[in-house]
Amino acid sequence: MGLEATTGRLADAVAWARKYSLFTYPFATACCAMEYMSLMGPRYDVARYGAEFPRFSPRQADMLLVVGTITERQAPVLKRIYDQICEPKWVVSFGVCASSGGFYQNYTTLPGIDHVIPVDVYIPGCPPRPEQVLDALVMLQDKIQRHDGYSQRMIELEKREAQMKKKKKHGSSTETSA
Amino acid sequence: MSKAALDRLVEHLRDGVISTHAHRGDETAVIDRSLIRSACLWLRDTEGLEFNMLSDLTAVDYYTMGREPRFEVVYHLHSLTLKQRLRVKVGVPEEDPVVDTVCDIWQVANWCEREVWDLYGIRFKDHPDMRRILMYEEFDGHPLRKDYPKDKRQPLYRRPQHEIDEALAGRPGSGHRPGFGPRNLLES
Amino acid sequence: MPARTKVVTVKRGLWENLYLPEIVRGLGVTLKHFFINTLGPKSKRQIVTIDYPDVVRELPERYRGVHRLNTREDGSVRCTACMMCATICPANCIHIEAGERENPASRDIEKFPQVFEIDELVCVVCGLCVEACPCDAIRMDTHVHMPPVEHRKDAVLEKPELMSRGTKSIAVDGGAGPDWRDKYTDLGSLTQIYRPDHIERDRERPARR
Amino acid sequence: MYGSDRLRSVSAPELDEGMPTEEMVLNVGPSHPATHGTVHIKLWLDGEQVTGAQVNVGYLHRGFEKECEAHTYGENFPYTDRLNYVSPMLNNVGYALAVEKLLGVEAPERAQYIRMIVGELARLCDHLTYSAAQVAEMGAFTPFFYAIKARDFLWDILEEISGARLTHSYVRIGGVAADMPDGWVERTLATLVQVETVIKEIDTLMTRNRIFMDRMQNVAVFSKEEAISHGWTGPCLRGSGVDYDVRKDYPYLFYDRLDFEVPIGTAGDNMDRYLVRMEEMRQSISMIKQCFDQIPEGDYQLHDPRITIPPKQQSYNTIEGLINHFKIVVDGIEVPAGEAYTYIEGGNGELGFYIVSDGTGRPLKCRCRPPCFMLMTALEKLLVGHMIADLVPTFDTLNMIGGECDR
Repeated sequence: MGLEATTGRLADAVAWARKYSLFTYPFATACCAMEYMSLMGPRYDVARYGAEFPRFSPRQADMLLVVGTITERQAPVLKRIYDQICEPKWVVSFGVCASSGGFYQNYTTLPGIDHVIPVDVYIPGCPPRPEQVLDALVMLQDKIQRHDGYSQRMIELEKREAQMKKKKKHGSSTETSA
Repeated sequence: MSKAALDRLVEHLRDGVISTHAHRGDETAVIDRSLIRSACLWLRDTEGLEFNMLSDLTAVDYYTMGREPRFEVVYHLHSLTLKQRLRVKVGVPEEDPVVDTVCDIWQVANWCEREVWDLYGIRFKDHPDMRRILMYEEFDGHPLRKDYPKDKRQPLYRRPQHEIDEALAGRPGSGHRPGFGPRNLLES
Repeated sequence: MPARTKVVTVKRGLWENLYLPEIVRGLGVTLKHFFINTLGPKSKRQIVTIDYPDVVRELPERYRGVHRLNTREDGSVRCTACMMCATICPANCIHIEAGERENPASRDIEKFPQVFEIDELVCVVCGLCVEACPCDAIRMDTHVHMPPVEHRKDAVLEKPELMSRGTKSIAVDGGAGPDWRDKYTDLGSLTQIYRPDHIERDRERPARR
Repeated sequence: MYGSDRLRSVSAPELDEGMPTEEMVLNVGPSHPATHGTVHIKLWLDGEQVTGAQVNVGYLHRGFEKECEAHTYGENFPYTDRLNYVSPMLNNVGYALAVEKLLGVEAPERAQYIRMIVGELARLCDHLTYSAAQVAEMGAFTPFFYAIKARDFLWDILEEISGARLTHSYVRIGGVAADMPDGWVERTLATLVQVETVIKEIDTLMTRNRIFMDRMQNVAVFSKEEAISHGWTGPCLRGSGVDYDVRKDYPYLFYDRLDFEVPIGTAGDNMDRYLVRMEEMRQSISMIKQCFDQIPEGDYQLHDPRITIPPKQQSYNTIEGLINHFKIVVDGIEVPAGEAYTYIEGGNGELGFYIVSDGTGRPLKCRCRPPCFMLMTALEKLLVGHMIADLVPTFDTLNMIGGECDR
């Protein structure tokens, strides 16, 4: 019981640390990148949220910010970048085009990046105001504190599955010995 | 645009000019397809014309209007020294969509012709590098042709369909992987 | 007539090659900002950072935010399901299903939207729907931006939510009545500019009497 | 004497001749910090020297033309916004002028002045963004913050008049969507003063800094003839020494009434392209001030029921107004059959719109002549022979905007 409480606390502390030091990988492609620049700029100053410096290497990032339209041609690139990011990772879809394709409903545009990678937070707006992005960041921080998020859930699931397997194996072995 | 330049072109090519017009002040000459290379060279190098810049090169598909020939390749010429412009067009039939390249006359035509090939499927003879430019190599068809449906998608990569379905349905708590959730965990 | 062109160029001399003077000059700029913003008088400080979400900047009058649906005096929705907004929307994000009122009064409008949904994750905030609405039912002057969502379906706003965001309308209910020609004599002249505030004034006038 | 030269002087002669070098291929992009938007550059390297380059664009092809063909003339404004998303107003203006040319109408004088003002404001935004990206990618982050701050001020002004920060959709066929709000002129002038200070600060910080000069001067020199052959226009062509500016040579709107100079460079290197843009910002500020002096009273929109939606008062109250309104929304503006090509000075050069109409409310073809597509055709040539580090400043000076290049 005591151990569980301690590890639970520890996990909370890790989550707290994670949420205030989000390292962003901005996959900036289109118009929304302009608003992303504004978000980085002095007026909205995303540094106040600890998500200060963009990491242009997926290996160093833990939050993928998909900024702008993703076309069919870019989809494999995006998928590869997502795969390269270390666990746990979160994906924020910045703007309408990334979220749903927006008003580009044609042969070349992807109808939302959730056709390619899982998304944790969607930001509407074309492009969204920096305020909206900051809202989304707060939302994501909440999510991280809750140990929520697609990749975190996946880790959890794999852990439990492994545990169950272990238990089963263990159980079956004891049965045979008995 | 320039009336004088158009007159000189008509005078030079005579029968090679199929029609001319000056709708809204844009002097235009529709010329024979086989003459485009020599005409462009002449337009660039002749004194008094000096069209040293190719402003734009594009194509138009007249499929919905039922016009013959179906395509038109449009050249917008511009003379920086004499400040005049001219539009030259050639008709391209659907069965044999080939035009002579002008990419050694103006360097910019290289990419523009690749774009026309990509989007309209018009080939340019003797072009050094006739690859797709805007679409990917695996793309089948030419999207700006009028008979290509606007929303026909050719995905390069997709997640498994059930994952997309769940993501779009957005069932809270269900996650994106099938069978995920507290109940499933208990059952297993 | 002034010169047509202006040659811009930077000559490289000793000053530039010395490297340091320019660095010092640059440092001067940044240090000036630093000292003015920290030690300088309050009136001269130029800190542009907005402490969002503690401080929310006031949005301009014309800002296009979340949609809202206007209501009539009796609280029913002003929309008549004419589909103009859905037609002009380049993103096709508006979904309307029309229904008929059961007992339309003699001069009442017969149709209303049974379903009115806007998918804010598809909307590109161009404002064409507001321009296209012929009865001032849909508006975007809420001065609120759409909050981010965790699931795509959460971004679909339905009728009650759209109607809860304010009711102010500038249009006159049921037109200006049969005597509109006398009321608005200048309607014939097409050069008259009608800004929303003009119409607002017109609307307020009969009420005061 | 550092690097290879120094090595050569001290090392044995066999190092000189027999160093086995292998050609290396380096992929830059599609997602790379130094590429605005997504572009893939494949470099063949000999050591640090670029021996060959291949530029692959098209990662942001969003089907602008196909979408335009499917929508009415009026609905296409949001799409034009997202072409050159750094200066959306200019795209709006260019497209509106093209349709107006086909229609054979002209917007009222006041509307044209407003278009000029917002257009120049957009150009300021464009060049500020350019300089922000340019210096930030070369390692100087402070001017980036200053420029973004100034751009935010300008966006506030544009937001006030149009209702959106970036994608304004403000211009309409036959005018603009709304008149200038009360007090807007004063606020704009106040903002311009702040922007001017910022430009001066960037100038002080960067222009004569030796590191900046080393990386910009005599790098990626492009001659006049080649630039013309590659279809270059705008600041890049002027950097190469050609004084072609659409505003001066083919005045549209009322640019012939304004007094301004066209900045040109001499060498055609990166530095000149940067300096031309810096000077253009100052010219733009003076142009906006002149416009405010000259702007007449009057209407901001044509009142032609076939072209513009009637005033709200009419569509609310009269059946004639309502019918006009419905007609324009459903069928669009019926543009007579024909073709027209208009060109304006965009952020990156001659921004042309070639529209073919078949007489219905939707264009048969709506082609945008993208200035930075033409600029990008030369990038392969510009990179060859330089160091790999020169890729970043060279690519930046071309100011490739994905939305416009790939449409």
